[in-house]
Amino acid sequence: MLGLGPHASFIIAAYAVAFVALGALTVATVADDRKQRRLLADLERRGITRRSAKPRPAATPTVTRTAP
Amino acid sequence: MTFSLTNLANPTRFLNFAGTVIPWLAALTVLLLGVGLYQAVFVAPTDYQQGETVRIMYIHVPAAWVGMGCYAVIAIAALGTLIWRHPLADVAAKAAAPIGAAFTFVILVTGSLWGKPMWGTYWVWDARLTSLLVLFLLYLGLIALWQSIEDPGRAGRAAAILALVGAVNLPIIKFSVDWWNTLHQPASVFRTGGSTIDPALLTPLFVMGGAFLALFVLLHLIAMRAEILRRRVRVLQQTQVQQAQIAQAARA
Amino acid sequence: MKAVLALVRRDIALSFREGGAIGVALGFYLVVVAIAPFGLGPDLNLLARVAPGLLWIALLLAALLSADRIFHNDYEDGSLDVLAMGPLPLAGVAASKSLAHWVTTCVPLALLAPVLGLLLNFPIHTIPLLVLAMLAGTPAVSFIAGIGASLTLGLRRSGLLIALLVLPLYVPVLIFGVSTISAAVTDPVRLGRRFMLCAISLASMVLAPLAAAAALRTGFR
Amino acid sequence: MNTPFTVTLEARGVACDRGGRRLFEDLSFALAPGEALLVQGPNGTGKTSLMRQIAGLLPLAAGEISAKGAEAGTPTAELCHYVGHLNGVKTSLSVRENLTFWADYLRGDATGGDVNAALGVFGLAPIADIAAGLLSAGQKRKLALLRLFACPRPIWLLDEPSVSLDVASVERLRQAITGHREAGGIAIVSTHVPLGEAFTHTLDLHALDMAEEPAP
Repeated sequence: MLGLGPHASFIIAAYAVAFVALGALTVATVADDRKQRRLLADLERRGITRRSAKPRPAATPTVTRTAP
Repeated sequence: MTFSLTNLANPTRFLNFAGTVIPWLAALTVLLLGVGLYQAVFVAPTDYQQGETVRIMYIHVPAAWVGMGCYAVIAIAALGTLIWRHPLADVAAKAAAPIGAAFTFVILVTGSLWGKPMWGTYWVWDARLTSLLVLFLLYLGLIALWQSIEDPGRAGRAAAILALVGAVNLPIIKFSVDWWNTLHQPASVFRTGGSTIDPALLTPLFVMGGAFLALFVLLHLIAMRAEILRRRVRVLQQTQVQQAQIAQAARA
Repeated sequence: MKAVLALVRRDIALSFREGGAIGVALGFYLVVVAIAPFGLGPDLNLLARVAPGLLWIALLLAALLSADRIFHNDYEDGSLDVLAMGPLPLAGVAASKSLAHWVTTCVPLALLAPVLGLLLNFPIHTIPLLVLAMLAGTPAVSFIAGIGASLTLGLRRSGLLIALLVLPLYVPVLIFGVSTISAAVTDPVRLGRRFMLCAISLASMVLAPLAAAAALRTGFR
Repeated sequence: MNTPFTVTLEARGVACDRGGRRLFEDLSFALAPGEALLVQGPNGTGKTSLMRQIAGLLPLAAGEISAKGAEAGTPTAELCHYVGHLNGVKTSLSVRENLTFWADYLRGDATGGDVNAALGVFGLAPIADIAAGLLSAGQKRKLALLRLFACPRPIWLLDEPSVSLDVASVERLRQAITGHREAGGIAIVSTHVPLGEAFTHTLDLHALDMAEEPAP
């Protein structure tokens, strides 16, 4: 294989740790993204869309004079 | 830049933009990582002092660039949240924190694995490593704060304040650690850099730097998209609850 | 100004009346320092060497123990709303309450430190300097703790969260605090770093209340 | 106590967002010295939020609230007393200490108001030196309301002030509001208990009727 010299295990370990840590981060990020997209698609399929999510029109209250 | 900023301010436009860019960026990341790793492992010559262990540098140093740059991204996003109230700033900061923490973790571990053969010990309280450890703790604090506050608006502003407090403190921490270090360790044990790096070492370093940068941008875009969608899902679920209430009221 | 005085005086009175808070912090400080030799061994030379660091770290932990209450009680009973409507800007409220925390927590801890120093074979002639260094450095401890307390206002597990958020920010205080005391032991002439400690405290007293006020605003609901 | 107040309070196009939902919008009103506003509406329609917005404790989603006639540069919040659901009473301080603190703190460097006179308003004077923790809910409520008298301010924001008050104290409160109006003060009160003819204006924060919504 490669001649990595006397410290081969450290070099391999460093690359392995970087690979595992960044790989896990990538997998977790992509999985989260997928999950949110699935949830959103699911909600929209059931007819709950952003249009229906539009808040009910807010109250526009008025102040009336009730006494002199 | 102004074009992209004004255009991307709208989350929906951002989602479209992310959807187009992400596949290309993924391809670029894979390409750069492939080339960079090949060069770092097979092509780059060994260092006359450090021997083969110099190969750790090709992940350690680029990770350091990204891990520290990521905090700058968070700090700028914090300004965006507090001053300009940009709708995406808070999303950008929240998405960046775990990525920054992961990269900083890689810096610390690879640094210590590089240190063992070089210094004979896994950890020295070297000024640089120590400051990075503090940076890692700041990332953890930010993530914990985001997870502890339920209301996204308050969480965003609180985290932005903490990020800025950290940004003000980091130089002071770096300075005091430097000073502390000279006090305790008069002889510097560790000198990378200097101006004597062989260009043959530099090319793979920059390719790996580009690869990590591309990986960061890619992950950041994906995480931001996930965060925007998470907030939409939350709103829709709240609507669902309201509609259920209305239906119940109508039946009654 | 009268408002600041009124607020600080009330907070100090409250911490005495509601009792226990100061006692618990002092007891905690005593326990941490007292069990350290069981971990480090009874070698008096070693203990003297690590004493400054140990005293400072235990002080930070003991001070953080009560940090989550800087704003919490006033938040719970509605006082914070009224405080926000006084003539004092919110940063002034944050500063006054951090100052009260310093008086009621950090000052007693700093005054207890010499006694604990004796347990650790700390040289007697440097004890005044130990107390001075702690009095100079601990305002930064209280004011930075105020940021943590305001960020975690009303959250569950706020005490643990404050420690996670705030302890990394204490690195400079710790470094200069410890080195001031060590320098007093080995080299009593060069004490320039005491001024670093004062500088850190002063900067914290000016800047931290601004951050704490901004954080308090996000917590009003 | 009888400082004649000359402050007018004006709200223009105020909107309120809570938990990602808009509670109300485009709310405008103006209150001249001596006028009082009764805020009505079911729970969750924004009565408390409106009070907190005027008190400067909650950001406005739109619009502005301003007070005219006070010394220039005084923030609106400093012209207001806010008595909300929480009393702001420290249980380990005595009744007098609680009130003295708020009077000293809220006045700042200004003068005016009288703690001893204030203690008499709801008849708390006999128990002035007892720790507030021993007081009943109604007495704590009265203590919170005494801030209104210990430090004169032109605008009173009272959120359900009559909760846990007995009939006689509600009557006393009604008189106090009337007295405040006669001195030129403004009062904004939300309450379920009729406080008589104490109000000149009424604001109905009615929720849109849930049943009117089309069922999904």
